[in-house]
Amino acid sequence: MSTEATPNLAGADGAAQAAPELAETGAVVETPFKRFVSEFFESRVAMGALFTLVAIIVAAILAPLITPQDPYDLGQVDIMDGRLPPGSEAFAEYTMVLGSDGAGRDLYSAILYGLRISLAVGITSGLIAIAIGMSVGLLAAYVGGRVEAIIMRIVDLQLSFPAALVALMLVALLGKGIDKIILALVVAQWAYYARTVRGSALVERSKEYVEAAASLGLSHARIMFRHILPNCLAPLIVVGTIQTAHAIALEATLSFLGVGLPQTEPSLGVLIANGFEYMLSGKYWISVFPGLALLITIVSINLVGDQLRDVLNPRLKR
Amino acid sequence: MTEQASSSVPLIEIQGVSKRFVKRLDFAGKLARRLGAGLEEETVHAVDGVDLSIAQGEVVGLVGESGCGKSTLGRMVAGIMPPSDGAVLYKGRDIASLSGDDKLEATFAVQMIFQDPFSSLNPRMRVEDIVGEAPVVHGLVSGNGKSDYVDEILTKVGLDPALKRRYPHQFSGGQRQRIGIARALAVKPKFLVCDEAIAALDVSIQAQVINLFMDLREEFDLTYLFISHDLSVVEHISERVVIMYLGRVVEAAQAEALFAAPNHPYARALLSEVPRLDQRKRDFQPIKGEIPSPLDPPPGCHFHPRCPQAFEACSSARPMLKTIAPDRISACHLND
Amino acid sequence: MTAVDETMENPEIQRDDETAPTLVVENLKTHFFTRIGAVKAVDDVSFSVKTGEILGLAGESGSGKSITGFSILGLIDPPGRVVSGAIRFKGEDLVTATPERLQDLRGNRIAMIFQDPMMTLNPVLRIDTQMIEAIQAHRKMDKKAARQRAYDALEMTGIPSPGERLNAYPHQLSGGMRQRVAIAIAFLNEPDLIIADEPTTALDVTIQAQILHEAQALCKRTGTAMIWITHDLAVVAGLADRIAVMYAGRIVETGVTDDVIDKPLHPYSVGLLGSVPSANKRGERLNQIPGMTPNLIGLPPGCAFKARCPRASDQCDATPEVSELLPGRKIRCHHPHFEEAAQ
Amino acid sequence: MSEFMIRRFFQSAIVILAMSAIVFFGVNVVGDPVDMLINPEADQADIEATIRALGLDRPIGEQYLFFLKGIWVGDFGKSFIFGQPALQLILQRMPATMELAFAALFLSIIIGIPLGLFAGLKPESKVSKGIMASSIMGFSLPTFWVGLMMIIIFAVELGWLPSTGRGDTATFLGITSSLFTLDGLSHVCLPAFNLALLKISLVVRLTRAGTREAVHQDYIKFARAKGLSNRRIVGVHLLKNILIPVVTVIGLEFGSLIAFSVVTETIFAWPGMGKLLIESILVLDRPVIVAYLMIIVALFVFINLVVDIVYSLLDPRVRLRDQGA
Amino acid sequence: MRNVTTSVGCACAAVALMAGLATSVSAESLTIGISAEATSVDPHFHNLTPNNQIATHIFGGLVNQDSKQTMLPGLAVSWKPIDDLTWEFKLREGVKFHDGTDFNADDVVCSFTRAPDVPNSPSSFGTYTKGKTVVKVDDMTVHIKTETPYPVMVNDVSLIHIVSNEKGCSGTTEQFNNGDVTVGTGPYKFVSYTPGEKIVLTGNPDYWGDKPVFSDVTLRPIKSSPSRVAALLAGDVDMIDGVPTADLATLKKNDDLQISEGVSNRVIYLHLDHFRDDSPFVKAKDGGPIKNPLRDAKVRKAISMAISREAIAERVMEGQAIPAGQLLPDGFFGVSENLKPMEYDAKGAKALLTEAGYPDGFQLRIHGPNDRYINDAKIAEAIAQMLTRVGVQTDVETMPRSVYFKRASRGSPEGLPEFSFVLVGWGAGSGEASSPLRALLHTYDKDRGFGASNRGRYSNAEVDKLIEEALATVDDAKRQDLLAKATEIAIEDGGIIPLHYQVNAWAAKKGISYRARTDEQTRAYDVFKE
Repeated sequence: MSTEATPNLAGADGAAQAAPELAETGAVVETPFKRFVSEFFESRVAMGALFTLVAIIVAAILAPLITPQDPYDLGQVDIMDGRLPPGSEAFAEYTMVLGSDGAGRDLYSAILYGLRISLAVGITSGLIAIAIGMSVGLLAAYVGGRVEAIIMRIVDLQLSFPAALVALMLVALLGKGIDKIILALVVAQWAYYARTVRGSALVERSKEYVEAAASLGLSHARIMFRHILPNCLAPLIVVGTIQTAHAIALEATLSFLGVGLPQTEPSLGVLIANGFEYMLSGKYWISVFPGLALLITIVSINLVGDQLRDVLNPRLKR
Repeated sequence: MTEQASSSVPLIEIQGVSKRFVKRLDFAGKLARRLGAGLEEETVHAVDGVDLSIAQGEVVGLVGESGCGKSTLGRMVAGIMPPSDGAVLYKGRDIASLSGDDKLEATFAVQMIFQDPFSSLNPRMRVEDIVGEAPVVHGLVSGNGKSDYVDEILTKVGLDPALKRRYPHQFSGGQRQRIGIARALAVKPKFLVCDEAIAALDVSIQAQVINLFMDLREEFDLTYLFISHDLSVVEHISERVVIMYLGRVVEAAQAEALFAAPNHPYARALLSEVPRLDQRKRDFQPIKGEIPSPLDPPPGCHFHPRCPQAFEACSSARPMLKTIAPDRISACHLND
Repeated sequence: MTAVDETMENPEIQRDDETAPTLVVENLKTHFFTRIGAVKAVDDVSFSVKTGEILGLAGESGSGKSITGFSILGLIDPPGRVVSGAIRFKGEDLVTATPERLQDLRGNRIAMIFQDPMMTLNPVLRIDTQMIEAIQAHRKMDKKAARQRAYDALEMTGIPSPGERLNAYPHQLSGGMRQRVAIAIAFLNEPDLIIADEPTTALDVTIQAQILHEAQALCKRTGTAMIWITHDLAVVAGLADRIAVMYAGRIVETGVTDDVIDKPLHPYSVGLLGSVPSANKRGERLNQIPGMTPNLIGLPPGCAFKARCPRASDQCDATPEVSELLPGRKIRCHHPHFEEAAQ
Repeated sequence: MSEFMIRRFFQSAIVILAMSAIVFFGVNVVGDPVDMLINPEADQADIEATIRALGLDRPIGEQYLFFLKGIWVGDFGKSFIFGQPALQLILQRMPATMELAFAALFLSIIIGIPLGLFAGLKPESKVSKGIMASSIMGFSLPTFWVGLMMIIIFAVELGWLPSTGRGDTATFLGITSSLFTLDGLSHVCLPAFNLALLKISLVVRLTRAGTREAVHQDYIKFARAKGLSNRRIVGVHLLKNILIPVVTVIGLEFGSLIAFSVVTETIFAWPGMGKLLIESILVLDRPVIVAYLMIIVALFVFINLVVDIVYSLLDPRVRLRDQGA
Repeated sequence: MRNVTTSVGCACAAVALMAGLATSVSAESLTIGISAEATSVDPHFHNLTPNNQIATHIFGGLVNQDSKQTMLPGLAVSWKPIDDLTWEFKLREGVKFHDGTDFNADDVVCSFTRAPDVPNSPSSFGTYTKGKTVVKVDDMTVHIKTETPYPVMVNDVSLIHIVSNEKGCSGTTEQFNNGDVTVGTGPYKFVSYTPGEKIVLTGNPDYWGDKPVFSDVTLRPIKSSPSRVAALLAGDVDMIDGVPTADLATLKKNDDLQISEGVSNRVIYLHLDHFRDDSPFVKAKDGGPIKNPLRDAKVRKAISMAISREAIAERVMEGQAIPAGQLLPDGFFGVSENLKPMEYDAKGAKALLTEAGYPDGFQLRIHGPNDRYINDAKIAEAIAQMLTRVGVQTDVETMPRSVYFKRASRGSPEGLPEFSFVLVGWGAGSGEASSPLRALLHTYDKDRGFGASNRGRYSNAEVDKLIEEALATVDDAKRQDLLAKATEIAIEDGGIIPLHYQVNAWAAKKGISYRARTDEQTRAYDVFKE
């Protein structure tokens, strides 16, 4: 049971030694964050993606200020404006740069408002799912034994059940509404996080710093949340970005299946699902623009996530 | 506890301590066995009935190869792992029976220095938090006093306090090990368990850390249990040496006596096979065989399959530790 | 001067002079080009190994000893590469050799043994697969014959019941056993040179002794030259014919084992040897080298050991050249412990 | 192994039982199937007769016990709208879904692994970056949208492939499948690709990640030091190691293929069980929903088992034991 | 690596080309992509439009409904009431079942016996056979007796398909599905039924009426509308039904296609909460409680006036709707000639609201399904827009019908209709106004089977009286007047607010045309070659 000396002294990879040695000379004082930032921006693609994402989020937040129409106010939406091609003039005398959808919503406004909802749904469900999955996964890894076995069986059961189906059932059960969609997405996702966190927490738990903390008489809660948790965040962030993107796409699919968000306050997914029926009609803009918006959003989230994965994965560190 | 009592009672006493890691069969496993799957509960006797007492101020070296249970023993002493059997006594009181302040005192008194300077420091914490967290949490120092306190400790272990805002990865292996020592010192321990504490370090840094240990011992009147596979280090630093093989103590004696004339055949083999600078172009004559799995140790004397002097009794009866000379015990049938 | 004469008369060196060296490394430079600058992992390294000779390449972590080994085999991955210098293996320059030629030599004429036996064998392939493929990669031999050869090689390393081991997966073997397999693989094609990169570091003392024993015996028997890379001077002291000490990418001292260990010339060698506990008096402070290994990026010119060296002077700001102070003893230092050695 | 099997068996039984309760009570909260079934012109008496006939007048607990009793003898109840045993309805449509899922799995492996391998071996090359970028697209767009796009492009505009439906079937080795006829293959191309899209991306990413990690492993370096050819290093040493996680994930994702087939089957009018499920949900055909979900759970349990066995075959380090804790 | 992908692509393409060559289209074959799939081939299992439309191919009733739901002689050549309680049907001579056996009165009697009593049928045909006794008079004559005068006898009889006494009457649903007993007298013979995939039929050359045009007919369910359209465009099917409104304009412009449109018997309308003073989804302007304004006839009229039916028909339905002023479109039995669609008049609506005491309007929520009627959710949204414009601030909640109908009918805690303002549709299967009047506008009366779908609980004694009288009047002219009168009163009173009649569209390849049917069925028999 004793861990014998396995000094990993002469690294085969010479550069692996470079970073710490650089630091120890005091020549460069990099906090992990600074180093993370500089490594992150090594990829121009990732940088572009991050800026796009920030721009999208800012545009979504500022939507009421930069759009000609509040697409959720039925008093401002007129079906007589329906299905106008891009560049048409609306009744209310503004230009619909991206055209309008079947109900007469200005697509540009609807896309920005829709982004708000999609991002809110994706991020909120992600955060809640992370919070739940994180605690559960951490608990499983830390306590072990029977608790872990039970938790992991539940996780397995949940994972073996396709997320789309879980969401579908729940929404069918609970009805529509943002809160319900979020709940459905949380239920569909938490297990991924639980599994991820448990995996890395198991590794962390076996590390000596946890034993050290225990021998210093620190409480279990403190060890779990202050010591182990911060070290499990990297994979969580990576899974989180990808799952968030996935949640947004999933929400679109649910809308397509008729169990998504309300018709009158369309998310991007609802816009796409609604525009779907126009795809063969030549009125491409109703589906294509929201689709592009979704694509750009998800691609940039994923590119950011990918870069995060590469930067945060110590095994790929050069 | 009076001064008098503490001088007569050993600081740490280990009484018949065993540690078993059992993989139990669950319901399904039992059923499978009933159906003839030939499953057994697997028990690893990591530590098997070890007695050891360490007096205040002593440096004890614990030597052995992989699987001999020396790290497990160290962890039990440090209170990280509870023993399956037996008791670990701190100043004559069973640690397991303590509670409240007494327990905290015992917890602080025995600290551990770990092998891996990478994994033993939390990579997401700054040095000042690594060192200062426990004292602040337990009220040894106030939150305001933390900074000064950390400075003081870092200085003692030979680190520049100016570096305390850094993270572990910004330090070299030797510096990291110093941080680990500072963390332990921060709770004012009486006893340090050093588990291969220098094994991962370069030779030149090893020397620095060994020197540090010796300096600290003088300054704080520390007691050490020095666990290592490296005999030359143990020989250098320890007053008394305990040799373990597959969970059992095979020989224990004052360092000089032991290194001069090891009694147990395993101790002899071990000592002779350590590469030494003064042995050139030697013809290595190793003992044969592999170290058996602790899952399934050989009966009788665990060493008998590899022992050049083994005879019948060795494969059946477990040799008891006997005092073969003053302050010297050995577990070998040859001594009968 | 007497010391010089003695060295001259050393029968081993005499013998070496008669045979052409198996490997000659000249002014090898291997650098890694990283985000934060170029790392001169191997910087102007020269040495040679002769047939049947064991060269101990000693140094601490980051000294470039492993990179030197990988450079010889052409196994340096980006962002690293051999920048300049020559690696002459039996007269053939490996730096300029084609990848095909290198692949042909690797595992055939030059073999390597890695540090961590737990990691070097492919966990999902059986031992026989991994041995047979090593044979078949270099010579036409049917599977049965190759297997027999693998069996023989295992037997040679002293593995009990080699037939069973052939059918095993790596995880079924102990660390020592795996290292024996790795050694057997290295010897499979009867190479002229074996580079052993800390092959016993991860092993227990008694197992290490066994491996050292086998390696020594095999080299003696086959006449294979060997470069034994290690951080543990005590290991090479008992094994190597000659020792080269590396520090910060450079070889600071080379010489016959006894000479280097008994009469080190370079202050670093002196310090290193002094740090070993057995060289000190029990219970007393060790003769430590102050400071730390320098960072290889942005290393100032001059002697890399300058900052830690008790003998350093302004002269050390200039990079010391390699000089052959005594026959067979090359050294890179402005202030060698020459006087002490000479006594 | 036997211990493992027994444990699995017990776990599966518990999982399936738990699932049956969740699903049964779950679907009973949604709407009222009678509203979906009855002709609007029917009067109250007709409605009540229907309710009685379907057993919906009894307390839900009683219905559940009755349902459990039925399961014991393999009876999942009769579909409300088809009047046939729910199990039979699903099994009837299972082959179509299975062949679609298998075709998609096949596509994701033969496309995903080579692309992922390439991207992992040459991470800096332009092609690799292209592969990775496309793989993101693969799971960025909703399946239904891509599906219709594919129909528009390949069936409507180019006219290469049929737009919807399942083609002719043939029987080979006792299996009746449309994969054995040309017409059948032409029909399966588009939906299988649509379904596989997400998985291709996943396999590409997994393979790439595995490759990038594996190439830095000592055993790969050792293989190179042995003088092995690149082909052998990549084809045997690398591939066999990265296949382990890939196979595991692919196996586990097989279930999600079946679940996602809900959407694909709807778009491509594929007569599989996914389409049946979505239609059953829309008209609240409870027995079919429950039976479907239970079959899915059983299928998952089975897939997990197969994955674990395959895993142990691929990775000799894993013995099928002690999966419990 | 690229090679692999390319070769996969090639393989697919090759398969495609070969398959393309293999399917040579027979001139006599017809493949129809249908939106709704039959759940069985058993003509007495599950009274559901998709099932009935399959049954009409294979079987057929004593009376047939033509495309305008006019009653035409089917297996009966003539019928007449011989007294208030008895109808006489004369059967067609020389008709043979597909298996060669002769058709006679025994088949009729046994079919009427089987129809209400098929095991596991979720919605039985008992609705149409209830209270009727079928008596064989001779081989070619049957009498149907009732306990009370029953004017809509012929309509009911037309919905019961006649199966063979020898086979069908003792057959199980399963035997119908696998073809064992699937023999009828209809224009098409059964070939095969693959659930979820297709139903294959072959022409019956011995059909007593006009010979079927196509020898091979395949009905393929394609539920997703864009996919159905794509299948037509790709040439995989020859014709589709349920052409989505979104694509209609484009398809009309396509020279390779031919569109058939026809108004249906389905009216889309709004129910309003007539029975609660405190209606759950009506709130005051400020969100506080309010006495239910929907009980005020002026408010109801104002709402009707505020809705531009033209805009809905044109913009939402893209022309596939006709503004409605009553329960059935012109030409159906029982419609009133006096009722016209309410003119859109936003100002008038506002004035009326002010008059009713709601100058600032109030808050309202409209509930509707999102997967039941053509563009249902969008219609609800358009109405909400329009009402919001006149001050009735309306929001929308749509849901799948599986959830919707239960809540709309009895979703409140007391088991009453849950919503205040609902969007629904009604298709008169019998083709006359008595059907919607009885179900939607008669006072809810569970025991007598009235007002079964009266989700607003509209109650008007006068209307009730007229409906009940009409249902007991066998004389057609008299009944027509009674029904029209009842409709007029109820609509004027705002019992429900009719919006529009759906117009259904079929699209077919050039050379094929479809005679659009008001009952929304798709029948190969109504497909013609040009």
